[in-house]
Amino acid sequence: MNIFSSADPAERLLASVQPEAAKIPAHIHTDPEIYRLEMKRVFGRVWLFVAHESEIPERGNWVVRDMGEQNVIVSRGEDGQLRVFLNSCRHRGMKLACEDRGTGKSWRCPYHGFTYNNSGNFVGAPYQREAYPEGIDREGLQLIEARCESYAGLVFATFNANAEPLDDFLGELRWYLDILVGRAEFEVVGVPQRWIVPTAWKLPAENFASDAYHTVTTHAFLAKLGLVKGVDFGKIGYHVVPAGGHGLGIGTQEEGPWYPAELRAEYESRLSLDQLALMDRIKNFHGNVFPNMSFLIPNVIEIAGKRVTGMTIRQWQPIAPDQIQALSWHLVEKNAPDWWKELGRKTYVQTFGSSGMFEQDDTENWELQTRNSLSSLSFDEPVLLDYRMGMGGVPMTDFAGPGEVYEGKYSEAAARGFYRRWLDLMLAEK
Amino acid sequence: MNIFSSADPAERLLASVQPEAAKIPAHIHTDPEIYRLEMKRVFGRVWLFVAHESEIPERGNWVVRDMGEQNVIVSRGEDGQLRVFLNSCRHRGMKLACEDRGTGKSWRCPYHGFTYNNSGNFVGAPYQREAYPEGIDREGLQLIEARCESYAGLVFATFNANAEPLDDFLGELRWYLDILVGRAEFEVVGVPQRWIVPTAWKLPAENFASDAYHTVTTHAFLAKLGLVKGVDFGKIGYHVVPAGGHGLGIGTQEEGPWYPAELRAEYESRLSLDQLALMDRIKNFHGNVFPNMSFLIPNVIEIAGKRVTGMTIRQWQPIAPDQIQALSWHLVEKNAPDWWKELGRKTYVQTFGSSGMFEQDDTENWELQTRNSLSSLSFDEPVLLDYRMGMGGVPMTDFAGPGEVYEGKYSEAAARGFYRRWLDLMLAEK
Amino acid sequence: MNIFSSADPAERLLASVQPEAAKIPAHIHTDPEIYRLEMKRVFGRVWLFVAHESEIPERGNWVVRDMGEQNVIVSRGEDGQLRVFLNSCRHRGMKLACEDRGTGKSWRCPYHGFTYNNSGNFVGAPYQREAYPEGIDREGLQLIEARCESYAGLVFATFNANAEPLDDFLGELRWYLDILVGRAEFEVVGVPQRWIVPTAWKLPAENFASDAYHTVTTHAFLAKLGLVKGVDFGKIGYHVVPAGGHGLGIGTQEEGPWYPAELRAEYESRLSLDQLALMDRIKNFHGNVFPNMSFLIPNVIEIAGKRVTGMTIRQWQPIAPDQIQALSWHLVEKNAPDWWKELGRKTYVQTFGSSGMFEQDDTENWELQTRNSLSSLSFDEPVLLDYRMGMGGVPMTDFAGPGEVYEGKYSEAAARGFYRRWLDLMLAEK
Amino acid sequence: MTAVSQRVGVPLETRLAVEDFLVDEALLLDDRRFDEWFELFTDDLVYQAPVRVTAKRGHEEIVDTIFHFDESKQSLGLRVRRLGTDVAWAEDPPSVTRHYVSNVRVTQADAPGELVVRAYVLLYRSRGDRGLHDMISYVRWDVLRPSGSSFQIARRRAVLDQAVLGTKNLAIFL
Amino acid sequence: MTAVSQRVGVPLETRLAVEDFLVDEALLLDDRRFDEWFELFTDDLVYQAPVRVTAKRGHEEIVDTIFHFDESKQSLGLRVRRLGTDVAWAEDPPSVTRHYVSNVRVTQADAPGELVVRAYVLLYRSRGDRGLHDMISYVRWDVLRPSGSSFQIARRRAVLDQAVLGTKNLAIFL
Amino acid sequence: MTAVSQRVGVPLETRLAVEDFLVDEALLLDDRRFDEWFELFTDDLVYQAPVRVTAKRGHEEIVDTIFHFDESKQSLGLRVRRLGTDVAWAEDPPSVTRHYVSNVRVTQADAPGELVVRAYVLLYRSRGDRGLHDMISYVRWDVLRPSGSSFQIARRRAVLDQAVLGTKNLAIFL
Ligand code: FES
Ligand code: FES
Ligand code: FES
Ligand SMILES: [Fe+3]
Ligand SMILES: [Fe+3]
Ligand SMILES: [Fe+3]
Repeated sequence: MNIFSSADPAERLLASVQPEAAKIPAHIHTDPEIYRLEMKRVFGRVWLFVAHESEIPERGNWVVRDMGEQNVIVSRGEDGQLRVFLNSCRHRGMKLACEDRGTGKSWRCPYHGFTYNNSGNFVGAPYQREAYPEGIDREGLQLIEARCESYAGLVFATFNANAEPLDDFLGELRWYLDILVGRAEFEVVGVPQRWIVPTAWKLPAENFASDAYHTVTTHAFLAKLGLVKGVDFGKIGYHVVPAGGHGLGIGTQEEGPWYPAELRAEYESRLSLDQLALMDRIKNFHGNVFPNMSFLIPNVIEIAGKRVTGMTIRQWQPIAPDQIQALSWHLVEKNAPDWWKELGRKTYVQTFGSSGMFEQDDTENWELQTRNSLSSLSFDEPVLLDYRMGMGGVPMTDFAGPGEVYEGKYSEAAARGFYRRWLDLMLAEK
Repeated sequence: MNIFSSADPAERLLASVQPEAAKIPAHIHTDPEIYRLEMKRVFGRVWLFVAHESEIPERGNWVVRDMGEQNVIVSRGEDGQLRVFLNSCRHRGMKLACEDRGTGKSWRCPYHGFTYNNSGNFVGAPYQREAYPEGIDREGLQLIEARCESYAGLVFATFNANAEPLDDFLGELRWYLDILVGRAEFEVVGVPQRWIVPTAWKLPAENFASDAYHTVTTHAFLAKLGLVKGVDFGKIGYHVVPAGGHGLGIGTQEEGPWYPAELRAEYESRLSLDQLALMDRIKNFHGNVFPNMSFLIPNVIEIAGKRVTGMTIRQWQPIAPDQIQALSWHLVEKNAPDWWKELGRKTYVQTFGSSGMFEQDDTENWELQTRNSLSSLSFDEPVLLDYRMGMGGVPMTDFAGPGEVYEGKYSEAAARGFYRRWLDLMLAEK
Repeated sequence: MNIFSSADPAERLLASVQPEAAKIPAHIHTDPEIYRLEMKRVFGRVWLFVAHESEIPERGNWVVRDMGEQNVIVSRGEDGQLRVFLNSCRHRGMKLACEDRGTGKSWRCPYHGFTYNNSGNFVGAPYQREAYPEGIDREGLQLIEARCESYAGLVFATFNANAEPLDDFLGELRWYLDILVGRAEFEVVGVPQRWIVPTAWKLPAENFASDAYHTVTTHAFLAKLGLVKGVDFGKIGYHVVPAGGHGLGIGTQEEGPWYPAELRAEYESRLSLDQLALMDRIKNFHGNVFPNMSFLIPNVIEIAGKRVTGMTIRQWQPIAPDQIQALSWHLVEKNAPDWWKELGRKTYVQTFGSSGMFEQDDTENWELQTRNSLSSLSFDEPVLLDYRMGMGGVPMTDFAGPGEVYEGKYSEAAARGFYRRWLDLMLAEK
Repeated sequence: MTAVSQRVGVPLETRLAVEDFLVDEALLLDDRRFDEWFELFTDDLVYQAPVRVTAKRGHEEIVDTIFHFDESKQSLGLRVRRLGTDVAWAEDPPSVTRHYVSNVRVTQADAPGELVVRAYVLLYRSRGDRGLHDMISYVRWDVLRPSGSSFQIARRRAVLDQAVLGTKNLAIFL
Repeated sequence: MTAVSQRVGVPLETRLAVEDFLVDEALLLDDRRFDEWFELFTDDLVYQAPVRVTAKRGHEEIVDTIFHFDESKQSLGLRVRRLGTDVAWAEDPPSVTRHYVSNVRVTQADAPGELVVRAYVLLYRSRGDRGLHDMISYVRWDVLRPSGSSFQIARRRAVLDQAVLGTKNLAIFL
Repeated sequence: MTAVSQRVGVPLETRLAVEDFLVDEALLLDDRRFDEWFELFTDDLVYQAPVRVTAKRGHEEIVDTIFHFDESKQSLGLRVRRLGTDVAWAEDPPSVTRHYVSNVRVTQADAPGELVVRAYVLLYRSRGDRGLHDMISYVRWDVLRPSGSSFQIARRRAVLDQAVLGTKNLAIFL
């Protein structure tokens, strides 16, 4: 049977995507029809990361972001409330905000001057009376607004009125996000770096969610340069599969905490003892919030005798079946000493982000996987990729955190969970 | 109901495009399937502007143009008659004319040398007897010819054998075209400027047909620089909705004519008194010949104490759902004094065309509307654009010209008419 | 009836492609749906040229090539056998070979380090035991292998398990390939030149298979510069239509052989008397192995009193409906004297390949045919191209070689055969 | 165009001063210091960019009766003043531009003291949020007049290398 | 940035020597002789590429708190050493790069003997097997110090011309 | 390739004269004055553009046994004469080209009086009616010989920066 012969892409998926059997067809990464469907059924349904609260601290602050293919304004209103609006004028669809960020009480459309306040209300247009003799429909001209909620400083939004609350969406992952960004007050350093990567969006997502194993090979230079001892720096620790398609990996070390002692008190005030105990053992910490927001505490490395790392969150923003806009934020504890902020920033830039020594190698893999995925479309039978790593492993019973947790980081269980969630969404009619 | 779920694009349109309710879904501008359908059902059905007669004044002159996606040769035959041929050799489809314009009695295909005279007849091929022992099918090798008619120097063509005569197609618009290009003998100055604009083709068309209102905001610089008094220079005048999807706006002033007195006599000899009276009150004059030819007498501005303007016609040639080739011609009265020709040209270049101060701002709007239109594709429900401006207005009864005419230029009635015609064509099977 | 209205591209083809009537619709060259279908039904079914044996002479040598859209490794194993593998890791689809060519016993994937020997067997992965507690499925991780056979040093491959043997696929063409590349031991000079040409892939293929006629016009400069006598240098000779969609043209001259006498003995030892007799009369020799491998002994020209030519084989590798990657190899007899190798190489570079004086003119035609083909999509009825040249001609009965052979080179019979084979494949369900 | 042969050399200092002048002019444009840039032109300025057509070899390629720019000092000033307002939407947010000036050739003009300066300019224009950019290529012929320690531009002729421009507008300067 | 006006000229020899230096530096990069290239920097090197944002005219376009590159001699050395290993996949096979250096302007720095060198750099990067390439445009501000018969680079500030970079990574040097 | 270090300087006049020569040569090409251009080469000319392959670091990237151009004065002349006919379809209508020459480095050759000139060339080629263009990047190594008041080119080696060329043909000169 030629699964490609089916006209309905959803049917094609049902016939070929088998997360539990650990078989994922390569073509799903770049099939244009699947991409169009993803934009609706995945990005149109779930909560999407849009900003960190520290990016818009003051009333009137706003930034422009994308939610899937929708361009939106993430804004803090005069009432201090966070709101997300489609960046599209209700008159004839011009962009209201053409710059990346700003501050103000309202947006005035450059085309015809319709003006909206930052609660999304239409507040006026030039020569309104002459232009609209019957009066203008103020209510009908409200900005299209997405639901907006945040957790531990991470702001999410969705255009799906029926989506579960953000807390439920994040579910078991929250315990780990507490450690990541809840352990202290964090702030974004500057702005996100942004660049275009010729990759399908799911490849970086699955990599951060589930792939500790690639570090042995892809990032072998780390050992070669003596920045870590041994190539298996990504092996010891935990592989975590929270419900809902999220995933993470936690590398551990036993030499004690590497973060500045000054921060200890704040951590204690915000974390449970279990969380704090884990925090102190972290060596690296990576994961993905379904579908396309990833986070990372890069593997602690030794530079000039110091143990350092520079934390990042990132978004794999799809802009085409085989292309994303990568956004990479560097975050640091607001109350950290300056030497740590300086060191963290430099380490982040050196390891991840547009010029990061790790990121470079990753982008190379994703680009070429994407290329091969494209070509797999012309086979009669799908080319099946293999996600069996870690199958047969037994979840831990004595681990403090929630979710399905495995001892040792080499597994693709979280990737299997990612594709299960993805498939469920793709097959669900609204 | 998810209108996007319907497989048939025409059905999707029927369900979402509501010209009379003044609701137009944003996605129609960039949906690839709608674009493909437009190429057949709109550009394949109606008369399309291809040239001004003054571009090919002599027998043997020809220019190369596009009709929707078809590349054509617009030619004046040895008999002086205008003909339009598909620029595609009947042998194996090579282009016959590879340059923009030329003069000659025939075209010789560069691939195998098939030759055609400028009446479209096949006249020979190399080694014909050896190559075609059974003889060559001269009739079968006639160039594919479009119907070609002109009005007031404007040359139109269509590949639709069943299209109504051009006069009927232009209908009520003719009275206004008389004023625009019929009031005197006009000539194209040089050649059209051409450039690529990242916009869907309907956005500039509706703008010229119906949008006087945007000038207040988009072209506010005009008042800022004191080139006009007040930002509402686009307000006073008439909004005209001729039958057939065409549209125009006529700005008026009462300080009397600004054109050179030398031309008065010619105008009088060619216009009715009503037309002449209107001509003398024109301050700006813009419109669109359905589907994608626009015309403009830019708002008269004061430069160095002189009241000047520089007339243009333009074509929004679609080359992709989100991209057009803009062609912008400058026309001037053939018998105008040199100082007027010089001034008109300089004013045209400064205000419109590739570097025009007005055009720049317009292109910006169209580009970003197009971007938002693309993104609207991933919603379940269409994002509806609002065209209610001027609704409830009462047409004038005492206006001299034909069509539905409104006092005051701020209205979207002509845009509603544009989309009604567009929808009728899109839904009509051949 | 609007043949474009049919949803099924195959149906559209059946209704419009008429090889025997010599009518081929222009749109088949660039219709994206037809292209997708071609990738499966043509490039997924037949034997495709991938390399010349001299490119990988030693055990462990390999080159990377494309088969339609599939990127493959063509390798000579430790056992000396030629094998072709999909250049895609069985784990998660990363490319195994990222460079153009190499030598080695195995490939190690840069992403996670899965390693495969050059017989296609999985041989290991890092920390295998930890990563795959249940053991790793060595058999399931065999590289995806294509069938690979060669004829006269030309290496072909196919992913179609049911394809006939290569000998049957080439069939009658073999007699001519013997002359082309079997008459002596040949070697590729350096590597193929590669460049991107904005043409649909079938246009160059039909040109080489069947189009001697274009030389009169397209390559008229040859006569103009006095490099040949008369423009009809492409007229005298034979037009050959072997079964199976292949085609070739053989130009003849009677001034005797132009190749180095030193090679005569080798030719004699490898050719039949008939083949040798024909070889001695060759003036030019061009053809196409269905679907997209072409070959050419360019028309012998006189430079500095010497009669010279430089042989080439090429592949028209589709990368998009309107774009190919052209690969052009120069081949020379391994045992030829150095002066001949030097002269042949210079003549090849001057006449064909990326800067070749002939090739330039050809690419121009193909590009513009492609452009017109794109536009033909928006007609209701297909624009039919004309392939009637040579119809009514009577095949020779006394020609030594196999296939349908016509006296005189001006014919499109081979093109008709090309499209018949193409249509049969396109309409065949697996 | 000045034939390659019939060229009169200029003193080394002049040549280098001209190169500095062109480089500094480019920076003013790319930093969008348009008012300062505007000062570089003489009052009798003629600033033109004719339109190119695709023509057979030996036929007219440049149409000198219609232009992409057709400016006097006054009209150029209007463009600069417009960019000074807060309603010049087209370039707000502005494109990032980079005028790469190379292949500079300086020769004496007929008018005493005047210089004819030919240069190739590759204009990079970054566009949107998709990592795209336009490349606008043209050859420029300037007439420079000494002015104080530097020069002023009395004539500028920019011949663009495309018949159909691959950029959404010329809201920038050549 | 140094205003165009307040610039102090430098001797002709210096100016040409600097141009040669920049051209040779570009060749070292494009030939991927990174070890030799690394020698061109002083030990107190500061090498930064700030991040650009799309902003309204008159608002901050360059964010100087986060960078695409934020290097000391030591961290730059780490990058160079990495490229020396056989596991630097990102650039193996390497991109073919070509650093087109133009619009060079050399002026005296405040510190005696030091030079401020401004240059435009158009970085061509060839990509994949589809005939594609990236074009990375930036302006560079260097501080050069005399060193033997040549110079060393003490400061490098590269301001990229895109807010969203159109290249898959910066596994190359600016 | 000439190592950056082992380079011998040339007199300033020579250096500038060479730059002028390259700039004027580019203009001849871009004005399509091919006959005049052809005169710039010596009778013993060797004009080659080898083929590039994508290779792992440290492996051969340039294949010097096959070429994109492999010309003698005679064969180059044939190409020029062809372009002089009215049937050279490939370039009629011709592409608009612009040869941006930069990163020029002039050094003494071993042969007395001869100069080795290295330059980066970015070749802009405008294509079709869709606002598109190709960018062809290469490094060029010339050997120049003094000839009258100017030079002649005795050797040209152009190394293109792509393994798969992103231009439809090389119906133009490098
Ligand atoms: S589109 Fe915003 S006001 Fe008209
Ligand atoms: S395609 Fe025009 S003659 Fe053959
Ligand atoms: S993709 Fe090759 S080892 Fe994982
Ligand atoms: Fe990684
Ligand atoms: Fe406007
Ligand atoms: Fe040919």
